[in-house]
Amino acid sequence: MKKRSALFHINRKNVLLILGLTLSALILLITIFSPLLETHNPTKMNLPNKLKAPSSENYFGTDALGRDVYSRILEGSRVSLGTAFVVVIFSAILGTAIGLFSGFIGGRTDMVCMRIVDIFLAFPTIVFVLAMTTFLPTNQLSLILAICCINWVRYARIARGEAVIIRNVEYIEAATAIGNSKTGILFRYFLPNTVSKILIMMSMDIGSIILYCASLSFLGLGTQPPSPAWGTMINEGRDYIRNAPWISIAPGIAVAVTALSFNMIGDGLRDALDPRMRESIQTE
Amino acid sequence: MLLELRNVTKTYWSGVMRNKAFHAVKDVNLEIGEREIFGIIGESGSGKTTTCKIIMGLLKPTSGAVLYQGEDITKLGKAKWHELRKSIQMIFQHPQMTFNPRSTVYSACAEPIRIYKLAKDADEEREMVLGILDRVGVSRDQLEKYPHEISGGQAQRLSIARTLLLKPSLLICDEPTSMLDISVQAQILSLLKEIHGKENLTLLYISHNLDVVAAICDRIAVMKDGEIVEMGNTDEVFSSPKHDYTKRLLSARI
Amino acid sequence: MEPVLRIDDLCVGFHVRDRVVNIINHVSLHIGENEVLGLIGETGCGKSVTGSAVLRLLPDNAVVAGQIDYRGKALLPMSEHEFNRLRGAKIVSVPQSPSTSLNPMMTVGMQVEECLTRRPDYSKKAQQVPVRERVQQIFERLRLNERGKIFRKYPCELSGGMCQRVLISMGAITNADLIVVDEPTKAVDWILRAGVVDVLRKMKEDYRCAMMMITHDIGVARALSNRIAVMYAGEIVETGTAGQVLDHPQHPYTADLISALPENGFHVTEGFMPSFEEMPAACRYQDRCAHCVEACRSGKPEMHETEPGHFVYCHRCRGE
Amino acid sequence: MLKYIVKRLLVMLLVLWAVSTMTYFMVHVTPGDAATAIVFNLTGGTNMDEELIERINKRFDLDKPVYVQYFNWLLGVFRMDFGISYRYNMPVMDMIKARLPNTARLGLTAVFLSALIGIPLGVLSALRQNRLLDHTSRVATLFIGSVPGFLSGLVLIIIFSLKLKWFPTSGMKTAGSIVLPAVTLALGMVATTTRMMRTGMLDVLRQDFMVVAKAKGIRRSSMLVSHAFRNALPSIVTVIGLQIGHILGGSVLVETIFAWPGLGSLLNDAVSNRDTPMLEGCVILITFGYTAINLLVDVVYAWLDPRVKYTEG
Repeated sequence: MKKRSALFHINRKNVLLILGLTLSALILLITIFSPLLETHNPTKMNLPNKLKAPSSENYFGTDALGRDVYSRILEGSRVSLGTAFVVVIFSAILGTAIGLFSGFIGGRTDMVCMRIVDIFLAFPTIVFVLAMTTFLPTNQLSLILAICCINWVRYARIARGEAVIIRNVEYIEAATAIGNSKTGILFRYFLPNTVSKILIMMSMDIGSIILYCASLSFLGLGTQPPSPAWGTMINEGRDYIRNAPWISIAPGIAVAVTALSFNMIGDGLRDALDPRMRESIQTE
Repeated sequence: MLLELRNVTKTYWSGVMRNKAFHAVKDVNLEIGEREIFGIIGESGSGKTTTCKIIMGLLKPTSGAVLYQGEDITKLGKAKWHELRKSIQMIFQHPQMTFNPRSTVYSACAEPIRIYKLAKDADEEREMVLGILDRVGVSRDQLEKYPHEISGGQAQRLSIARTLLLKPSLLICDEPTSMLDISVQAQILSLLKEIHGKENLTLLYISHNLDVVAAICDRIAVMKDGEIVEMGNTDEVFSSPKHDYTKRLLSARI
Repeated sequence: MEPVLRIDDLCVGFHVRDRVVNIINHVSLHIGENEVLGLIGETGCGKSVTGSAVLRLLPDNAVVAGQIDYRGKALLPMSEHEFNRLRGAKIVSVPQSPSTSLNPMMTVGMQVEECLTRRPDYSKKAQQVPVRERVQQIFERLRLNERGKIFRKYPCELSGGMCQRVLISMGAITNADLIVVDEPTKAVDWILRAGVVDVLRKMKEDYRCAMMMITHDIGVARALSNRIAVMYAGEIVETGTAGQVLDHPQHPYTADLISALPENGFHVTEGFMPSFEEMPAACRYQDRCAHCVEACRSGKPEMHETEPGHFVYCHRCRGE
Repeated sequence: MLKYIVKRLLVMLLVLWAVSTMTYFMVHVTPGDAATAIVFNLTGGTNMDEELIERINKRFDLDKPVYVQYFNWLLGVFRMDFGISYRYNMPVMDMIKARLPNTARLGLTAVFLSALIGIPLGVLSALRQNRLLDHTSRVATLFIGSVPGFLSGLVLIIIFSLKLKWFPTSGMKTAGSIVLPAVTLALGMVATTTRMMRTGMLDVLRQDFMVVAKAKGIRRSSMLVSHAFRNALPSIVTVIGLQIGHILGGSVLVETIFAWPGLGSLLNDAVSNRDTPMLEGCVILITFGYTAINLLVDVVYAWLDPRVKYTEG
């Protein structure tokens, strides 16, 4: 019997999802094997051949200190993707747990949790992270911590919304009637029915975290020079934009392509999991 | 006497200072004997579903007692209720909505076995599930399907099968056939009648459809706005209704 | 005299993935002047699709063949613009589920008034009675009390029963020739069901219009219809006057359906309707029919007239 | 309806108090003494004499216990007075008052631009679902949505100010200088606007009452306007509400690239200079603005949707 799970209904027409999956798989592979693919030592300065245009020797040219942009992008990919995955996974787990729990319990605890969520939601992400990093040492870890503190809230809100809907559906009463314990219902009924929405959000979120991370390192937070981060590389290239645009454009494209591939997965997943998208015979 | 309801009341408070009271169920008294099919007639909002939920322990009554085999079950703790669940079971109005959309027909049916550990291993569990599903007439090719992929009739049979696994002595049916077609309704009603006969089961049948209640119930109670306005043997109530609401119901028969 | 509606050999199929699944299979029926035809059938037999085919409301992946005539004029070849002059004026629909068929953002009165005022061929001058007045009259006649106030209320403020009556008043206000009513009593309470039947009966008498009553509720069909057509698995299996079909049904399916009613002792017919993807060739009721003979499994039955006006689609009833 | 607004106002006040407290303690847990940081900033670390630090402590009353400082500060917040900026030695509020209109102007132009493109594009691609326009718009917005704001800013600078010399690269001197920052900010939002408009419109078009409207044979124009669009209106309001959140966040970035003298770049400077009062002022202004706008969006949403107006109210 072919295991046909209602969670994933990937048919060949879902181009976006397949394209997104292949692209992001490719990027993940490049990130993992980036040390092998690097042609130069990303942090070694080589002043004589600074600001060289992209050539066979340096695929994406060199920056103001003569370092090879191509190798630095590879190095930077580990930081950027690593941060995105850590942040997304952490905030998805924390947010969904709190959201589901507060939606499931309801009453006063739900009200309190939602007010806390409202407080965090009052801060635009970048503003909150900027405020947070003032008292933290400026390195990648504090950047991750700061984004995690604000990002779990979006998951909490979605998970709580789903939990409130599920709580009123008949099968929860039937589940209690058949003898399920409260925790049994939370894990066997609430969680599986929210997971598809959370998955869609996670894939979209990876894209936006990569963008936030790049923006924040552009503003000088996160990993400090000389170790490369895509955002700082773009910032460093700003003064040479006129005659050496590749210093900023190359990492910029790297950010864009990575974010694009995960956004594609998100869009494709939404089509795959949206029940209305599936064809059905309208007899009635 | 299997089940007794004594002055059961359920009141919901609303309004800013919690002063506006709404009595979903007002001072209901009811006795249901062993192996009886007792019917409750009432329109939506008459409190019949609230009464079911109170008996099932899904809702706590504001006041009054629910005696099951002489013991007041509204005061029981969680552990006692876990045991009691096996003997009081319920089937619902929307069959497809009674099951977790993420689990297959097989795992939905196996759920009570897993919760109460009725089977030692997977093979025995599969045997029990296949046996009970044959008993209620759910065909084998439905096992791996999801609730939204099977028909209303099949889903209601699955719901009945699931309750039978726990060998209940009281089965509450909350309008099980109102969403079904006439031929499917006939199949479900005859299945209920058959298991009532064979499994010495007491049925509490809730419906707003007089024809169905007349066809299947021995004794009935008529509920309006949370109160029982009339009670008695089905033929008596139908032939000589006393309360004018019952008269109105009977005259509304097309 | 041309009947108000004549459907000849109608076939409707839907493009699903890469093939066409046929739902309606050679359906023919007619509705005369000021006559109510009850179209009875269970969920999934295609009765609503027939209704939608008449109103041309089928989704884009539908394939329609055959002929639908309104007073002699063929409807299918008409252009959308041309057909729109009839739809909503002469041919009107009272849809199913009142909770989702009303626009939540628009007042109830406006949605009824719109049936007249927002049509391309509407002219203010030509109205003898101002439209707002007519809407109030309709609301009053359908006992949507609180006369004045109901007009400005939103659907979310009304009960299911009141929304149902608003839908019916949308059909009534246009003085249409043919009204297609779809499942007026689906999942409706007992007393309310009687109320809906009264309202429809009053509408039938007041407006002298023809009606196609689509329902799975035999009681409603008996109370309102002059003639009844019974549908099973996309085919009409029996047609005749209400008395003929309900009191002495000829087709085995109709007989089983009536004996399955609770008041007739809910006699059980085993099995269930085959799905449209794997439909048996010859007679579609063969697997569940108690009187099934060899002929039923081999050849397609024809419509036989067992008594004047009473047609049965079955081998056994060759009118002996 | 009024009850709904009052309830939301009370919640908002609570949120604002909590937000300001959180900002205060977040920012005030600065390692090392604040006074030394100021002196270091002013003198560039040359002569760190004790007497100067002592005077600064007295002047900004940094020597009092924490809760007293917090309490005075909170009173200040009510009077919208955030004290004196360490860096510019001017009242924080005056700086903010000067910069706020610039951010507002930039933000509103960006919202206008993204609404102008996003809403019609979303509606059209919903009406022509799965046809050419729908697919192209989805892929295009997906691409634009994935490009980081500062990259698109830089690219626009290269093309329009360096190569074509149409617009200045930065600052606010000429009228044209608002175009590039506004477009950059708007680009970031077009993706979400179009996507949310499209889903909102699709949900409406799928409803039963659209089929009923078709069955009434009413004019296509009134079907689109009074049925489809009227039901999609609340989702437009939510989309615009979301965008404003995006502006307040995004402006920090765009204003830094284009040296646009707005609240965003002020906040960025405050962070790099560790100018605590300025930082607090900016953060609180932004969050208050954001919460107020969210409340406004919710109220307009409730007013537009009778289901919320009559049940919640």
